[in-house]
Amino acid sequence: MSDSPATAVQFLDARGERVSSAASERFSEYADEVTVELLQSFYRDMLVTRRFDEAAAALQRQGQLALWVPSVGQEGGQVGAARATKRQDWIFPAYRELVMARVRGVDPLQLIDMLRGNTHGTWDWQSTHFHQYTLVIGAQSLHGTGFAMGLALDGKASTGNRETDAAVLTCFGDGATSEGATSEAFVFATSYQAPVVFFCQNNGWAISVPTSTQTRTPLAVRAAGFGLDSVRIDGNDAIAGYAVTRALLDKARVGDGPGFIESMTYRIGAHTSSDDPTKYRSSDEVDEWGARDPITRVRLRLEAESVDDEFFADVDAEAADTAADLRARISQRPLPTAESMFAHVYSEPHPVMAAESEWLRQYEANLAGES
Amino acid sequence: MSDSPATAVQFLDARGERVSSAASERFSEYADEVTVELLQSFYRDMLVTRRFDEAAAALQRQGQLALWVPSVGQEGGQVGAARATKRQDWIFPAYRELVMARVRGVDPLQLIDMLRGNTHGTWDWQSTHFHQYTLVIGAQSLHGTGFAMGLALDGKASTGNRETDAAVLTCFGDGATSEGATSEAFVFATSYQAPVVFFCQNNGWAISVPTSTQTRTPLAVRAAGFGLDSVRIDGNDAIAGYAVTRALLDKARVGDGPGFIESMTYRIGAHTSSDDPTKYRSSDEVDEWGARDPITRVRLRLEAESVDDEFFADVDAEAADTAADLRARISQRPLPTAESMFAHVYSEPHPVMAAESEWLRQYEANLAGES
Amino acid sequence: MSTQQLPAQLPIAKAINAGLRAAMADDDKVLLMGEDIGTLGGVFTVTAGLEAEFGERRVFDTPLSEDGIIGSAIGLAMAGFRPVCEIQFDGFIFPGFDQITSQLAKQTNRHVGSMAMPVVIRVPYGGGIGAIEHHQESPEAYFAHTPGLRIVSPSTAHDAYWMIQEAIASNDPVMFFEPKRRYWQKGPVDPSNSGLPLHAARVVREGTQGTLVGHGAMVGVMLQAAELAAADDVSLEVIDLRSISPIDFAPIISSVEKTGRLVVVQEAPSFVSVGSEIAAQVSERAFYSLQAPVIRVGGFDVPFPPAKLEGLHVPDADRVLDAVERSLGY
Amino acid sequence: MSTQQLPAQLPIAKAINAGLRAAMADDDKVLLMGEDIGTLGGVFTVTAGLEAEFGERRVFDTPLSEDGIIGSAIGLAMAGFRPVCEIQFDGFIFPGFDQITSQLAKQTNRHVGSMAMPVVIRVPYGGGIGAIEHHQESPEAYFAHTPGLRIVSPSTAHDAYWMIQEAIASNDPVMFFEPKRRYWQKGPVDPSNSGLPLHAARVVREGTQGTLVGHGAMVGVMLQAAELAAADDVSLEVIDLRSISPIDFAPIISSVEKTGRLVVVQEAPSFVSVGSEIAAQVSERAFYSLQAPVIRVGGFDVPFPPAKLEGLHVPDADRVLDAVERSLGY
Ligand SMILES: Cc1ncc(C[n+]2csc(CCOP(=O)(O)OP(=O)(O)O)c2C)c(N)n1
Ligand SMILES: Cc1ncc(C[n+]2csc(CCOP(=O)(O)OP(=O)(O)O)c2C)c(N)n1
Ligand SMILES: [Mg+2]
Ligand SMILES: [Mg+2]
Repeated sequence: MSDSPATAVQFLDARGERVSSAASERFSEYADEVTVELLQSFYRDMLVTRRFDEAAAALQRQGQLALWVPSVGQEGGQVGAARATKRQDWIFPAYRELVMARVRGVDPLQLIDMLRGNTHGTWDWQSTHFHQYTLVIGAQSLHGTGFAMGLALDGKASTGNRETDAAVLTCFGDGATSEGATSEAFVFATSYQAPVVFFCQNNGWAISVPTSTQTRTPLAVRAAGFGLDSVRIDGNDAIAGYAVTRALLDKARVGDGPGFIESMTYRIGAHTSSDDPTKYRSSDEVDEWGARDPITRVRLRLEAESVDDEFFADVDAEAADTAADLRARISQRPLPTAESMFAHVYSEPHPVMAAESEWLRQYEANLAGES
Repeated sequence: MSDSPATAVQFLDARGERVSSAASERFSEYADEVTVELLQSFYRDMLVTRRFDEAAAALQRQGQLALWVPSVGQEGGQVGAARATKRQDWIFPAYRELVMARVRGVDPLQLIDMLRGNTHGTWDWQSTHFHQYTLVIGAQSLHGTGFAMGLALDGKASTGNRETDAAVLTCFGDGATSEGATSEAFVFATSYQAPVVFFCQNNGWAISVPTSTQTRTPLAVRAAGFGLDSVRIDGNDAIAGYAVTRALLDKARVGDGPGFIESMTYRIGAHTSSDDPTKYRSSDEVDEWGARDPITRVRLRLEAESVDDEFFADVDAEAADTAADLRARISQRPLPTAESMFAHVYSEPHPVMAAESEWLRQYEANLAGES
Repeated sequence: MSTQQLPAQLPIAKAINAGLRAAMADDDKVLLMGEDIGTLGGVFTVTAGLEAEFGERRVFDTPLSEDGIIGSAIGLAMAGFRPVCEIQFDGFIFPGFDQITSQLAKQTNRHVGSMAMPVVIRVPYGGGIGAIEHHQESPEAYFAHTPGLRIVSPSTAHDAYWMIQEAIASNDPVMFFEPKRRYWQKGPVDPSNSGLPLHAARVVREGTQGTLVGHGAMVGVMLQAAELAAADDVSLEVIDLRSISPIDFAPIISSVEKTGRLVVVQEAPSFVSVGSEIAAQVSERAFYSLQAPVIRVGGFDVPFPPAKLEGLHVPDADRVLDAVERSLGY
Repeated sequence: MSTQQLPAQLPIAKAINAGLRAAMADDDKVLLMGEDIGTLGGVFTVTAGLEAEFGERRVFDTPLSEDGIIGSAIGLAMAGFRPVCEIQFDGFIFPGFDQITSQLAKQTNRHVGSMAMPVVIRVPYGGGIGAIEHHQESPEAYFAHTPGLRIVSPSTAHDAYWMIQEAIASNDPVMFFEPKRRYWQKGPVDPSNSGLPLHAARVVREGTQGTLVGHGAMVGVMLQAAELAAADDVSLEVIDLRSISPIDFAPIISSVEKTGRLVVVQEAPSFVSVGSEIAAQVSERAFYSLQAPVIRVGGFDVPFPPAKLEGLHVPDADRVLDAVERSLGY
């Protein structure tokens, strides 16, 4: 650890100024990779996702979605971390990693399918290297660790080649750190020196429960105790997200040990569309964090770098298009068939599946015949 | 933390010399409580237990016990920690806390009952304040924590009164720290500032698996990351066990927060009577630790303090008596009745228990009638 | 027990809330704990207002760990408390499975009766609310197979109010399964008379030609089926199990002795389920009375499907009637 | 598959060892992981010698966490491996229950078939070895109720050798229950012919007056009972289930059609168990053939008792014969 793991690394402050500190020094080489062009891509990912997010929330209110899980306010750390992954890397998300999904090329309508109740989540994890959402808090932390162990066993990681070795980025929230599975993932990751970096979005809340109920020490300090290379970042600073994730992934991929990032951010919206956060938190707190918006600061930086209006207009247009596309396509998503309930429970033939799907087929046919 | 939690506190070295260091300073006030008389009691507890332990192991080899779980080599930390508990305190053991059981007044024959297959462990936990053994690794860590939360809720702890407030000492091994439950206990203990001290006997091995597979950092460092007041001790030094446990219990009992002790010791014997440790570890390692025996060093200290031979002879006699008592009583332990299978599954009447126990009664009667 | 002023009709969620309030007022050893149950009042508002009323000492949010919740509740029970734990959704009980199965269920037996385990675990369960994965399961079979646990599930506001209090009063661990899709179904509550003991089944509709038995949200489905059957002049008896472990077989056997036919209805997958047990025992105990085999209607033996398919997966009145027809066909 | 030189008679533990060796030699994606399985070779020596033979990369000790073992095995399977996990004893599987139930069993379905889950979980199970608490349970019902898992249990060395290989070759998760008290029971192994497919039941003794069905260590008990019955001129058919999920009902139904009577034998508590399912289905599918109700012989519905009582708890030939007598009494 370059410094106490509790000191947050920041490269871009809320006013869009480039900053540095003793804590950030270790990562400045990686921060320097963030060209204006790369920063523009961050901006685009964040803004388009924000507009998509807002559109989806609106569609949920109109009854088009069973549930919506917003990521508003958390785009900064997410875009930095996701853009820090190399093509060969893999992401194991929790369920609030909307920007990361975009960065890895997931069709957002497939995310929508899940929240509409059509599927349990069916994007192409093999080509996107972006795994399904995991809804049982903490469970994916072990999957990501085992997967990383597998990469190393396979010679796809830990060979010492920083360009071609692969690594895993595993995401979860502050609340998830209380589940035994998450601690167990730390144990396995360190025991096998697996090429994995844990990306914990500490957004202050686990539904209505503040982070202070889950921990009395910074989560980065807890993770460091397990022997993870542990860093706290300003989670609303995309550059910090990028630089620190890149550094820790590069270290992990070559076999030099797993890492942990505590990304200090805030959930500006509700936990999900089912939640009413006014019941448990103050609007002051929300406002305070609103002033630290991750998108605004990148925009200020880009403006300071004299990026022209055309770029911003183009991003706005893409955002509008993406939202429009969502509205246009949402009601045309393919519905699941009855048969699909039975078809994939097992990879190989199973007599109960055959019998039950046949029974349902005939039952449905009879019902249709009767009416 | 007075010092890095990874520096082991020691007050009595392997040659029986009183020592101190920067790490031990914080606890010297408590170490000073260890009068020659108290040290004599440590010696007695350890030696009598060692002889009992050896006698039980021999009886197991003769087929009198299904299993034996030795604690040879680990008596130092155990006696110190157990003698550090106040009358109102509670111990939640794992299954290797033979000295602690003695200190809390458990009838050792009741421990034997369990290992003989007569019971699942039935000593009087209410009067001894020594809970049953828990065989599912790590599970008791949460029970001890919840119990400590209860003491505080009940006004039996955390009132600020160091004399009367109660606290909990919860034991487990190095291997147990990998189970999610143990980490969860750390989370709950710190979240509620429960009056509990975790006593981890790091004896180098979890059956055949070395501690290095469970952790790459000292376990005391891991626990400190959770916000536990965390101290590593020479686990073969009864005085360190006493002083540090007493300090942390006193802190925890008044509501100043939970603690963690990593007691560095060694399992001189097999994991249990079913185990053959020569398959996985060197005799050199065993010899090395044999030279750090916890009983020898207290004896050397007592001799240096001019304790007379009469005392040692008396302890030897008690040890011999205890072992003889075990041999005499072991085959006369009451056998469990068929009825006892059903009688305590529920506290309140249950139709299935009534029916099945009646069925078995009649079935047995018929069998007896037939033959 | 203290009597509260209750409105004439209460939704089930509010009836549980009222029952919890009554139990807490009666015995200050009763604690409520779980995720989001304090300030928020639970994601289904079942504990709404109770933190404000009884304070954070007795109603508290826990860290996000079901194993931690159950494990520390066991410790609290050892210390003399009566913790009532909320598990936020059915599908999230499994991280706590070890503490329930190997510890909670076994403590009293392990201690040869010297340690009571008055822990209640409240679990909103079942489908029908259009939720995403893990939010619509019916895991009661796992617990029914575990000796040492008691398992109940109310289907009316009256039972919800009383059964939660009886569960809390029990010195044994009780799993309290709340049919979440019925939370807003209203019904009368008689605060002066519980009616039946906790583990009694109840005949909720009398009939002569066949018997339907089930619990929780399925009681409404069975009643609807019986109503439809009546329109076709088929008279069905409907039994609400109320208790899943132990099962009160006497009224089921009597009913089958009268009707000769039994259909068991449940949401859970059928294979190795509570329905299997009922079918097995009734087949044995009413061997000479059954004019047709016991027929089970359950969820399919698949993971709960995406919401758009739940209408097919969870039994409805039509599926029940189809089974009745098959039974009558023997 | 590669052929090893095998002695004429092998104990079951060594047959599994040989099966593991064969699977590892055939496919270098096969990994063995668990507590104490490497240098020590497992507490029952089932993996003895395999670390030395295949190296620490493919046979490795894990940290002490069943949840960690199963959870990381899922990740390894996602990465293309075929992990074979050992759970040291039956009673220690529960800390891994969430990963098995909510993750392992559901991944393939969740991924609409785009993700296979070739994970094997080996579990030494059952009583009869005089062990202390948690070391003698029969938890198969919990897993049988979980869609997405396959469950098998061999009762002979031959089956042990073959079924472990077939389990490893399966693209679905397989729980492999090893009847630990039979580990040292010897039998022949034919390394050139597996005999039956993984999920087929086997008639191990033919008979005409009644059928016994069970699995694992109970197969020996049933055979003993059949032998004793034969001495009394009662002819019993004995069926070894071999597969617990799915259950191969065809030979059971045929047998009952012939004998008219069925006794189901298992070690696990009866309530909501695999035996309940068999009784329920046979009662339905052989309704007109059964001359007596299906009778279940199982462990009592209590936590496994202290070793000195296990002889009463676990069914023996006498208990089976008592049930046969009751069945014949109808
Ligand atoms: C095992 C489990 N328990 C409970 C839940 C219900 N639940 C869903 S999200 C959530 C809070 C998660 O908080 P955190 O990990 O901080 O992530 P965030 O939602 O803030 O991104 C809870 C309790 C769950 N999904 N899984
Ligand atoms: C949940 C669980 N998994 C596995 C076991 C089997 N087991 C018994 S003791 C043991 C090793 C424990 O090591 P440690 O915690 O270091 O304690 P020690 O025995 O060294 O005192 C294992 C794996 C168990 N009892 N419980
Ligand atoms: Mg959060
Ligand atoms: Mg150890």
